[in-house]
Amino acid sequence: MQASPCLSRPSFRLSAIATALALAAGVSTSALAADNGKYRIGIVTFLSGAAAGPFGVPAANAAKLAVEALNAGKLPAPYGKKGINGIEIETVIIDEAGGATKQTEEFRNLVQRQKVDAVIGYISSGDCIAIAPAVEELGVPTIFFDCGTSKVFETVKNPKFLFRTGLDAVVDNVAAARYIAETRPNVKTVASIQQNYAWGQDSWNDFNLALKQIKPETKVVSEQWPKLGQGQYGAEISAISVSNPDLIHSSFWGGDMEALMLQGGARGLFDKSVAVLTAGETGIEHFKANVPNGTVLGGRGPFGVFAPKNALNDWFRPAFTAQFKEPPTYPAYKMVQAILGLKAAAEKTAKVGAMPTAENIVQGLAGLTFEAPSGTVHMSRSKGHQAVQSVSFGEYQFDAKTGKASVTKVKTYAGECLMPPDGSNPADWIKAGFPGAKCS
Amino acid sequence: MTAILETRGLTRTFGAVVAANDLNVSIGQGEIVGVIGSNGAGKTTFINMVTGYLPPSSGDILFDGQSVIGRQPREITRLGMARSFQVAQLFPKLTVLENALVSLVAAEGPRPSIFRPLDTPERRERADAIFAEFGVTRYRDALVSTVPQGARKLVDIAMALVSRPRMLLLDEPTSGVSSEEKFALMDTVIAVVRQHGVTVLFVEHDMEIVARYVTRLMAFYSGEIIADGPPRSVLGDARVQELVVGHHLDINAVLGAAA
Amino acid sequence: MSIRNFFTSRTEPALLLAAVVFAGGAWLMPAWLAFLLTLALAKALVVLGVVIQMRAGLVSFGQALFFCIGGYGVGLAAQYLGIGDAFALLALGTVAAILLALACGWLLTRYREIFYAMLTLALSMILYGVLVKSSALGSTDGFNVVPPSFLGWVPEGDARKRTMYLLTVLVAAVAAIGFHRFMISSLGRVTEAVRENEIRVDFLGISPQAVLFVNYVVAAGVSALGGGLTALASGHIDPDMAIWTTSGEFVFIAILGGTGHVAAPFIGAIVFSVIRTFAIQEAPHFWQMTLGVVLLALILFLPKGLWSLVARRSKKEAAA
Amino acid sequence: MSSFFAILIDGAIYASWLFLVAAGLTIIYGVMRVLNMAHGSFYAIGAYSAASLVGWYFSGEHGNPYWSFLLLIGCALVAGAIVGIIIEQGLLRFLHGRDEILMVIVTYALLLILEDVTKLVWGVDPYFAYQPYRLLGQTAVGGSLRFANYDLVLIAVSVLVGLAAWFVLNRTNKGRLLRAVIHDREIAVAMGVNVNAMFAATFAIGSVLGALAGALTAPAISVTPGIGVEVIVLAFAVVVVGGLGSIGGAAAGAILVGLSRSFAVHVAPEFELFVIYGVMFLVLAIRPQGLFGQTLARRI
Repeated sequence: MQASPCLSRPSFRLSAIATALALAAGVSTSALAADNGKYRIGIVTFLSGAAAGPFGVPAANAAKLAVEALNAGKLPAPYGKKGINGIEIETVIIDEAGGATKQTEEFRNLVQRQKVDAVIGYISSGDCIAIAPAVEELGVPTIFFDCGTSKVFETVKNPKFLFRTGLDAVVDNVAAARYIAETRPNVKTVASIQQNYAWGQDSWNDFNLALKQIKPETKVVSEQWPKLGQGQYGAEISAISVSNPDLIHSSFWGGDMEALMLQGGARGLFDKSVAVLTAGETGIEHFKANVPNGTVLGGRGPFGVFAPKNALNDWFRPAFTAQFKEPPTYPAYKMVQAILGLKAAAEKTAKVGAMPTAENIVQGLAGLTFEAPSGTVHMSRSKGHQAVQSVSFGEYQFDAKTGKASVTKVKTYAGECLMPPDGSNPADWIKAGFPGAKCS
Repeated sequence: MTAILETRGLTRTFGAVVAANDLNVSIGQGEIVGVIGSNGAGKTTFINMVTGYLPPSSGDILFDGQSVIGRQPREITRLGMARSFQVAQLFPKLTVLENALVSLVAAEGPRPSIFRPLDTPERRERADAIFAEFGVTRYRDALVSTVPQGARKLVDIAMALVSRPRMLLLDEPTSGVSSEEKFALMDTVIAVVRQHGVTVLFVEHDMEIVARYVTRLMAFYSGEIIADGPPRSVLGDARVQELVVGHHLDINAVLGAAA
Repeated sequence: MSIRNFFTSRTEPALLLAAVVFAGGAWLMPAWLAFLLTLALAKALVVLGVVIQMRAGLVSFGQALFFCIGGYGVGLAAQYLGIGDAFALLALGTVAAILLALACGWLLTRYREIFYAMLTLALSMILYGVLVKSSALGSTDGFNVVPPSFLGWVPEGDARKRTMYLLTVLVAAVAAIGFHRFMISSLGRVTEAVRENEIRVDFLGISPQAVLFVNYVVAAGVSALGGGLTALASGHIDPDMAIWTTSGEFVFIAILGGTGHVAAPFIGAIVFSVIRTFAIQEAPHFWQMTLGVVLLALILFLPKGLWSLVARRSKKEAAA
Repeated sequence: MSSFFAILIDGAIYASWLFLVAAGLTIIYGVMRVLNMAHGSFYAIGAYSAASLVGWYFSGEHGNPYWSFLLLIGCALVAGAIVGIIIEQGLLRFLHGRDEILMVIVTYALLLILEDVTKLVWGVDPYFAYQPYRLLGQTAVGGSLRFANYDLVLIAVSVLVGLAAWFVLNRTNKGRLLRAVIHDREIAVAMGVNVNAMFAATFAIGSVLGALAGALTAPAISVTPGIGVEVIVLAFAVVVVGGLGSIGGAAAGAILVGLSRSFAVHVAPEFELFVIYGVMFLVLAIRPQGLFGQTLARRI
């Protein structure tokens, strides 16, 4: 019977084919991942999809720039030593696109097949949450450089190998609320427009709670939830316009954010309402005159245009701008920060000139204070695994004559003022009135 | 003789077209009834309504004294009325044997097993017997799509008969079959149905076939039955010759050729 | 019952042998490969669900619905009911999916072709939307699934992933044998007849919709099993499990493997996973293009999928 | 009251965009029975070529800014036609008459490939062509509600495209031939219609429409990777709701989905995510062939 599924002989071959394939795969890579005496870092960021342009590729570029400069020993002090602890760095870059399940698989492949010594990566919060337990299981030092979920150290309560050198999104929104309260005391009505997924939902929740806490008289007049990547915000803009808010809060990022600003600007949405964009910094080079001056922007930390003047920033900003024809935005800063944290940790604990072990890295990085282009980073939360840094907000300023964009009226809030104590739920902490926050 | 199939005031319209107009038919057990009529006369519409494929606009259909209006084709099949199709309705990418096996398993009941295999020695044996009866054994393992038209029609009819129906409706059994093959095909079919005492109604264009095999003939014209009776009288009817056959028919020649 | 009768064909001992080889490999192969195979086999179960429907002539662009239900069933039961046993969790997820399939099946099996595809897609996207709006379940971030116990035993360290792999091989082997029997069963073969000519099946006395319904429910069950295994193995679930591109991937693998044999989805899933992981490694910027080219080449040159390579060789041998 | 007008106008704008996106898809399906997943890529290619060309136009002194509208349309015509003809002649030609679902997979593979090809050509950095969008100014509709005139013009463009399609299909000889192919391909072939040429032309027209949708959208968005994938399911939903292969259906589907979504955004924004799938599910549950689809009873 021709169409019958009971073909007998080939079935025996099925196992042979599958094993042969798998073996071939195994052999071919173990040869690739031969120990070449270099320090291998796996870099995972978005190389495709909507997050590639604003986040993934700037971060990957920053990694390339930093690793090349480190290998050439061209960085200013205290990072003048070549590579990591004198050992040349090699990177393995992987695309973060494709979802959390795929990323857990690829994380294992990085560690077990490609034999990387450390991993730096992950922009998506879902990926971070999914990867976190695997990090501890496989015991490879891993630094989350960007993802903003507050649940990372809820997922892994006693981290050993897992670190985050960036801040979570709670601090962004607490800082945004404080900035608004200080600079726009007259705000009475607030509208929200968020991408309809975890980031947008959490961001609005935290901002709304914090603003209610600081300015109890504010009222929410509209909440809009367009889907991620929608691109067309006509109806949402109308709905917000009709509600006449004083303030529009949005955690939009990347192309969606820029589209919202273009469409809203062309329809006069921001003539009477000021927008606060917690992830607005990545758009600063694209906004031009389309975004009104006075729009409040955040950079998820002291990054990009908010970065302070120091020797490292004096090297990084011009070098990046020269190589990639655009100034570095916050994802680029955060990537360099993670790499420098790794280097600082290794050089603190490893024997001079020796290949740093996983133990070296985790001992060195826990509780470490190190320098980055964004200033001093303290790994002082979550048992020394979570960075504490200040967060800045400022107003967008575009000079039509020079065509240059900048931020003015910058206010910087210390980490201690924005972060809940270890182990407490951020929402409860905000509702309780920020107990223990130290604001200057 | 009790009626196995009876229709009362059966009517079907397609928009302004009346494909069946107040048809009152009664067919007795064991009759072999032929249906003739030009294209669009309502022959296939009649079969489609009787077998549940097409709901009538009004009227009633009784099979074995029981109304079958609103029943699905599968239910009517289970009551004992099977049919074949103008264009053989088979499973083209399955082999002839597999086609037969499927119809055998269908004849066993409406819920095929999800555990026991379709292909059992018992069913194969039965299938082989059917192939022998219909003379299609040599196509047994060929894909239906590769089998000649005549053999396909035979398989189509054989599959209808697998369920041991009490009545069989054949929609143009010889259309698409070469003139050399058509008598052999009909001989086979009629021998089988006679053997099992199956009542047959068949639609046919070929007057020689009609004349040779039927015991009763109905002529359809524009949704109505214009003549019903023994083939000699129907074929001899002037209106039938004008409206259905389209030319003068030498009845004796036709019947003589058939005999 | 003699051994010969017990194995209704030689496919079954072959599948068992393959399972034994895979299981034995657990101690030989590198850990990453075992993990890759765990996910690939779990995915193959979902693809098996797609293939079952393809045999009926229906292409589901929403099989991720049941993949996701299976995953969330496992995750929610572990999180909120405190169930820790892998078998109990998988059973729960599967039962949940079957119940949902029983509810939706009667509507969906009235549709064919592209309408079936789009309706199944719509259903899975509605689940996606519900999950995205469920902040308590972590919205798009999803949540993690704690490592399960196995009949009271809680493996630690390396043994944990290996046990998970062995469980997946076991479930896959049982499912493969079960589905092989299903595919050659009376209903399984009538399913092909429905694809070929629904009207005739109806006139033979069988309801085509009922046949499709059984296939739909069975496919839902096996897909949920795949989702549950994926959740247990990767330790994470999120709404992306239900999004249409996930379903697209399952259809992709089904075409890649072919629909001619129960082993085809497994071959397809393993080959797909291997190609993808090396495409990601060797061409991190262009892995999608690599996948697309491979798929196009397969459609053009191997229209019946990878399985036809195996089948073709065996026919040549048979002739020789 | 202003909410009511806002819902109507927003719905109309969104519907006109949806129609532009879906029209090419439904034409290609109607004639070729190919449900083209790569339609999203045509949209993306149109958007990218428009954004890069308009960006270049405004980066220097190139005269009257209003010429940029012609640029938008022109590059959509050129880019869409080139890509469409390459794909049709280079690949799909060899697959005519294959199973519909298989063609979905083929075009899915094309989508994967074209996604990376656009990345190769344009990179991942965003492209902007905002000048035409701002050029036309805004119109106030009572109180604080203002609309970009560009969006209002889009409604007119969309209506024009719809009318043009109707005119070509119903009032020209070529169009009648095309309808003959849609209606019954076998008879059309028997009548001597050159189906291959017809297919090539249809595919080119479909891809030009896809590119046009992208090009006309480009001024209002930041053109980034992934924008094509987002529109596919939307376009699918619209054509399925309207009835596959029918231009009128695409228009009806676009209006229904557009108004529903606009209503949800204004009245119950929490449900915006479900609207499109909800509408699709409901319409198909009630009318399995879509609003304007025809059921073809099988002749037995």
